[in-house]
Amino acid sequence: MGDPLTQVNALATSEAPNKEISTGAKVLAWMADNGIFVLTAVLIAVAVIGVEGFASLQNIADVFHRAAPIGIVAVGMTFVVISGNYLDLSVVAQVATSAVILIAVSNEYGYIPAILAAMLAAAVFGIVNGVAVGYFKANAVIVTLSTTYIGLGLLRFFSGGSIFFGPYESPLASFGAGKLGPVPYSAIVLVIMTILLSLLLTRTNFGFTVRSFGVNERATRLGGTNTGLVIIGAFLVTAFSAMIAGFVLAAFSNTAVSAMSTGYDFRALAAIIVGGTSVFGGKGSVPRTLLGVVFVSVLTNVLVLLNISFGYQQMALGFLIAAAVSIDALARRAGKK
Amino acid sequence: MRKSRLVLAPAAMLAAAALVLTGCATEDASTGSSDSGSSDSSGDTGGDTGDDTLKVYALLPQGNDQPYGTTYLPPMQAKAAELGIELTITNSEYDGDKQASECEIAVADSETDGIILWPAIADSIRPCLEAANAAGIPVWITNADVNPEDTGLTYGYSGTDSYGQGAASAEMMCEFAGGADIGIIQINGLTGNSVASLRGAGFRETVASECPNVTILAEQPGNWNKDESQIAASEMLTAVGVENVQGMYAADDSMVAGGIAALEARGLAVEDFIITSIGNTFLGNPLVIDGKLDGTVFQSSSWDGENAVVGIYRAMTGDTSLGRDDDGSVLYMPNPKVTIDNATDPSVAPEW
Amino acid sequence: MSTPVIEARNVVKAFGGAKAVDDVSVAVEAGDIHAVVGENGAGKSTLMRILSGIETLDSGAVLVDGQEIENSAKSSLEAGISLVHQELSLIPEMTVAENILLGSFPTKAGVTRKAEMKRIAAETLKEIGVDVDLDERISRLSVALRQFVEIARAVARKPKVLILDEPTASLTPAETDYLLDMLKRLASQGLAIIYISHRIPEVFRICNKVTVLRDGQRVFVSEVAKTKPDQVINEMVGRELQLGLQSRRQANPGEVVLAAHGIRATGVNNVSLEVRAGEIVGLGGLVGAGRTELVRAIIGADNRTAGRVVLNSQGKSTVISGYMSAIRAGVAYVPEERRVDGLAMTMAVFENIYLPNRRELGAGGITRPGKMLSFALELANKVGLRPPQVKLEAGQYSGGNQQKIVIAKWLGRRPSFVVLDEPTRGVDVGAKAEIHKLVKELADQGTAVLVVSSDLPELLELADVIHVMRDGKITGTLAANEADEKSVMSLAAGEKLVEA
Amino acid sequence: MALLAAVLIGVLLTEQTVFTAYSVTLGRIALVGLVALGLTVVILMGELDLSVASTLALAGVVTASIPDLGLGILAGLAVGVVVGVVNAFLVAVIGINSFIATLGMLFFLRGLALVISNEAPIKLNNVEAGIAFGQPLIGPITPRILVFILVFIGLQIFIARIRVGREFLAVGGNRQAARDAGVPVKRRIFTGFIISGVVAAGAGVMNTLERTAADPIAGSTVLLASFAAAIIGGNYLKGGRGSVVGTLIGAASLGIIQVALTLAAVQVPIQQIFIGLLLLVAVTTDPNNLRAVISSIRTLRTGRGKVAEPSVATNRSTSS
Repeated sequence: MGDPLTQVNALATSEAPNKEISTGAKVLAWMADNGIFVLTAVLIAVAVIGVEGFASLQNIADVFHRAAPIGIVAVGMTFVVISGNYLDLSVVAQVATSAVILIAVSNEYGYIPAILAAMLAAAVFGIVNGVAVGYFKANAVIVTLSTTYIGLGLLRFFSGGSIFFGPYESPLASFGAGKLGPVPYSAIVLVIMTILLSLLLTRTNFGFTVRSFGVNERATRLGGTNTGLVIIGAFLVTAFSAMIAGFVLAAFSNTAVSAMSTGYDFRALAAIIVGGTSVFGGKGSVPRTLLGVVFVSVLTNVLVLLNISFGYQQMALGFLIAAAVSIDALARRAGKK
Repeated sequence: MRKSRLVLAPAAMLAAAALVLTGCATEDASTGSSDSGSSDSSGDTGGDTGDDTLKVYALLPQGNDQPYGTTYLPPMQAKAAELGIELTITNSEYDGDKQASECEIAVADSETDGIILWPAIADSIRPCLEAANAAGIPVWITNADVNPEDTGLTYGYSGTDSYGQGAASAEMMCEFAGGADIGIIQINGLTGNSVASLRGAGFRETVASECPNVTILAEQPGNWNKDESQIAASEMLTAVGVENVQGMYAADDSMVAGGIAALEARGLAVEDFIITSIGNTFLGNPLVIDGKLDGTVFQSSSWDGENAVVGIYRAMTGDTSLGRDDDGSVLYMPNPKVTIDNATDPSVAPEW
Repeated sequence: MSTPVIEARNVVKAFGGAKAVDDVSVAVEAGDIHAVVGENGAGKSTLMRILSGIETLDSGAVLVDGQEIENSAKSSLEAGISLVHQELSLIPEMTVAENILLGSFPTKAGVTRKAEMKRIAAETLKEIGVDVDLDERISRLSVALRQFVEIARAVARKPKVLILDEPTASLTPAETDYLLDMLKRLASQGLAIIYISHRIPEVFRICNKVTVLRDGQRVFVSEVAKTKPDQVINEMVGRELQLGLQSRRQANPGEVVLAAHGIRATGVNNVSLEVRAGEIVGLGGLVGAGRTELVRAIIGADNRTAGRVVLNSQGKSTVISGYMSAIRAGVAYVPEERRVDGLAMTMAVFENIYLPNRRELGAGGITRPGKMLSFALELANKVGLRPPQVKLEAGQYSGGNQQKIVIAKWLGRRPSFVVLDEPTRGVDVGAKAEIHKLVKELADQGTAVLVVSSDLPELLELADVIHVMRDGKITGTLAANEADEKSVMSLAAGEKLVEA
Repeated sequence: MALLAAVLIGVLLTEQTVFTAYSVTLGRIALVGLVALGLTVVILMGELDLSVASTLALAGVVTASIPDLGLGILAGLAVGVVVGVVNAFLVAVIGINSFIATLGMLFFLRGLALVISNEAPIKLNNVEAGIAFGQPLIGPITPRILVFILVFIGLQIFIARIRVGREFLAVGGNRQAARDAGVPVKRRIFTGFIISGVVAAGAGVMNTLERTAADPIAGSTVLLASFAAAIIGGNYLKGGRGSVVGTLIGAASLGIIQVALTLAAVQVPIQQIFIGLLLLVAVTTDPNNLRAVISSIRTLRTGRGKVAEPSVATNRSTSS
């Protein structure tokens, strides 16, 4: 039992009761909590002024296209992160599985069976991850790593790994291509998911226990919570979001292949973190994650518009993650003084 | 330790399940690869039983995780079965170090009679070849050839010429452009992937030499993905201005499909653009027939998989020896250019 | 009057505007045991952390032997100031020897010299008269032993000044006696000791000077011989307050609410007990006697290997199989480790209070912020949370207030059976009295209460019946009228008391 | 662990080649194991380093892009030092959670590797030297394996006997306490990240030498595998508990199983499924098993059941 002692010591200094905070510190604290808003605003402003074509309707649609699938994954994965379980690597397998199932099965038997099959797969992913982490107290990183292997392995074993495509004219395809003004349907799905999941996290007992678990697992359990179920819930939310991301992706490209979601794990995590959700658990929110996704998508979009090569794009992304969080950390520190 | 005892039961069950699974898996694998039905190849380690059937390692950088690999494997396994070869297939996911380790395993296996090698990274394959030679195991290269200086260490090569494919696609681009000054955008494969860079270079350099009137306005990776290519293409169009773009090249059909989708999403008349690609796949072929994709380069995964086995068989049976001197030690895959004129020709029927 | 070994001159330290230590001066001479007392949040710990250089001071100075020292952990250590922390600050996965010498491993060319290390460690343990396996990992030691290793570490540095912050908070009376004698011995060898405690009797037993802090300021300093406990306490709380001590309530027990039979669990060996409505049952004994293990087994927070627990409330009786069923049946549990098991420190007070009550308040699984707040506020006032700002983070409150929050969140459920494990450990005098009052009120309203406490006066004040445990068994049961410190201790410690 | 042992026995029975050709197996273990060893010291301090794989790739690229081999190798290792310093700076000085800081580095370094290499593999200037490096040195032992063993022994001694390394446990187990006790926590964090950086870079340099070329996207499969090895080996991600030996065992189990499955000609997807299930079972069945085993052995050896009787109070631990 190493951590009780550590936790206690971490709190050793929190002695005096509520101290009134100076206004200067208030501003810094606000910066610490809202740095990402500022950063995103600045980035967009710069892009609008400095980058030709950024503000065009078409390009806005492209940004949304970038944001939608990864964003839907990220808002869901936020639950796992807030519950203090680092991340869910298996979203890579989950997105691909749901996309392949949707197209492959719908080609044969129509959409309803396809969607049901995909939901079943998502449920299995969520429950296996959740049980292993929630009840067996296994490390989430390794559990989800293993379910990634298993999931992709099964998918490739049964699908043979082939690329599947839907009929040229299909409801799915037209949904994938559909727009409301400049806003693709997929982006609307993202917004709806954000609102729903945000409400789930902040306005329900389930969401409450997820946050509470992230802050103090033992106190949450002794407060009369079946913590195992909470964790299963968090992983199920992630799994179903990943499933919907898979649908959106399949609709957009009207094709599905097991390799289509490579890299979604850390890209989603990056968005969550840039959004300001703490990987220590407890702190964070779904809208923040959306903001993080927007930030990363706009950044990538701008770099492509400037015809910056992939290498530099990665460097920029990495640098901005570090920078964003550094500002955050420094401001927080200053806020304390 | 109360907890650990509590979890042991399900754990044991899971473990059992896993072992059973691999049990049958092993059978699937070996029956899939050899009709001589030595189903528990994991069992025989003496080496004496393996004499009638030839044991060959196929060290590939992709398999069921990529569409091409998926359609490459069955013909390969069928041919192996036909020739009484027992195949062990690995997939290094384009990780050169992993493949090198798999190569060491193949060389260390006392039963190995031959190695089919699809280099993950051509530059890094030399040690593997030397080790195999030291062990007297013939190596046949497939799909992507080794560097010229290393060819002497191999028994032969069958497959495409990735650079050549890029070049062929470029030639079509030049032809269709017909001397007119046009600007195009280029969608590449996965960054850092050797096929991607070879095709890219092939196209780029051929355009530069053959038809300087065609200018590449922008390049971005599409990572072999339709969706990512569509976004990248659309963003490139925005960046350079649609009015300046008259053509597009993508390193494979999935990506060109994305590019075309990007044009359509803007309500542009795809027919007005000169578009070339590589593959002539199930995705690309219909586009050619529809007149959207002006030209693509046919690549036959079945030819590729089959001839890899044919090649190593000839090497093992002494029909061809070390080096590339004797004829038939280099089998180039015919890479016919596919346009609307021959798109329905059975000889170029899509395979993947 | 010789120059003091250690002296703090007009020390000031502020956190985000609020002054935790406000112009405080303290001087301690060799051989002195100087008590620094005050309620939680009075600034004691902060002052001590400044003396030991862990906390930087805003203004003022720290002098050792009349020389001002630089304000850093390193220079304080070198100057010979050693702090024994309030929270145990040992490394769970390191051995006793390593912990004692942490930060000052004997090395040869960077390589730790294990033999030398163990020699020094053994020497030190001998000096303070405690015997522990030097190779044992801390994570496998009892709380009490950890406390002694903690002290050994401080002593091993051969300090001039030894600062102890609430060293007896987690010790039983026997262990406390032992510790106090040890300190007297060390002082007699010329060590200057600063002793921080809530336990006034201890102060009057071993200290010869006392400084009282209130709200970060020094409000009182005196020779111990020249003052009285009541005076010190009044200076601490800054208001006349008649302590509830000895004011035992008139209990009239009703029906049996909780009946536990033949409980067996790790550290618990076949224990049976009953708690009646309106009755406060006390569990006495030394740390490690199995009291916490017993109560956790009874309410199902930990697995029991044998035994049956029945809870009778509102006419229906429930067999308690697991913790969940216990909660639903009307059990409330105020755990020993407040910060680890009791509260989500970085969550707001109202959120902490909401946790066990969410099913009742959040019908249909939907949270209703307005309801959460009003509900929490009501309870906060009921338990006398000061200030009653339920939107503040729990971690921002002092120990006493934190304990009130833990109690508040359970009161919301109107429990029929309440378990309190060390309810006032590390809680200041004022809050302690209030908590005692709350517990008594609970019982008066007909709640069955089970209190585990190592604080004998507390046990004697609250309990109507006291079960004393040793080695996982109940070794004796005393009615309120026949119980006194001696009788409880002899049952608790058995022959061991003689050694101590 | 018990499960892994069972599987290993199974392997021993069915695939002797795994052990007859042990140098191959060792090579495979070293591939991931080396990085995992470096990672372990960081994990012991309760920190994480997600940048190891990218460091590996970047170090290789740098080595290959410098004509002079000796210089290249030094430069490659220097990359490790620099990365370690930057990581540690972000964590210890600026105060970012290492999980995030190194995630940023993961992207940044990979990008840098691609930029330097111009997005294509770089061939080693002196191929012969590279091939020579790949040759067995003592018996079938290649320099890589030798380095791996030496690094293992070195780190084991460092953590177990060297003061600085020993204090890593304190930094991970109870940071505030370590600080209060005068342990220079920041300096320890720097040391730790530099170690993991240099070890990862070393792995990258060796790969480059052995393969005679550097791949900017190398190590794509290494990052998660090395974490798996460390955690299966019983290292506690929150720090303060774990061992280099554990990591070795974890890496060995994974490596051996992979080699065995390949020799057994198991289909690749099935291999994935099997290894996945194995990981899942291994991690769900008490991750601290190893630790438990070790401590029980200790108890047996010392003959003492628990703590010696102190003169005050009983000694039964209350920390349930």
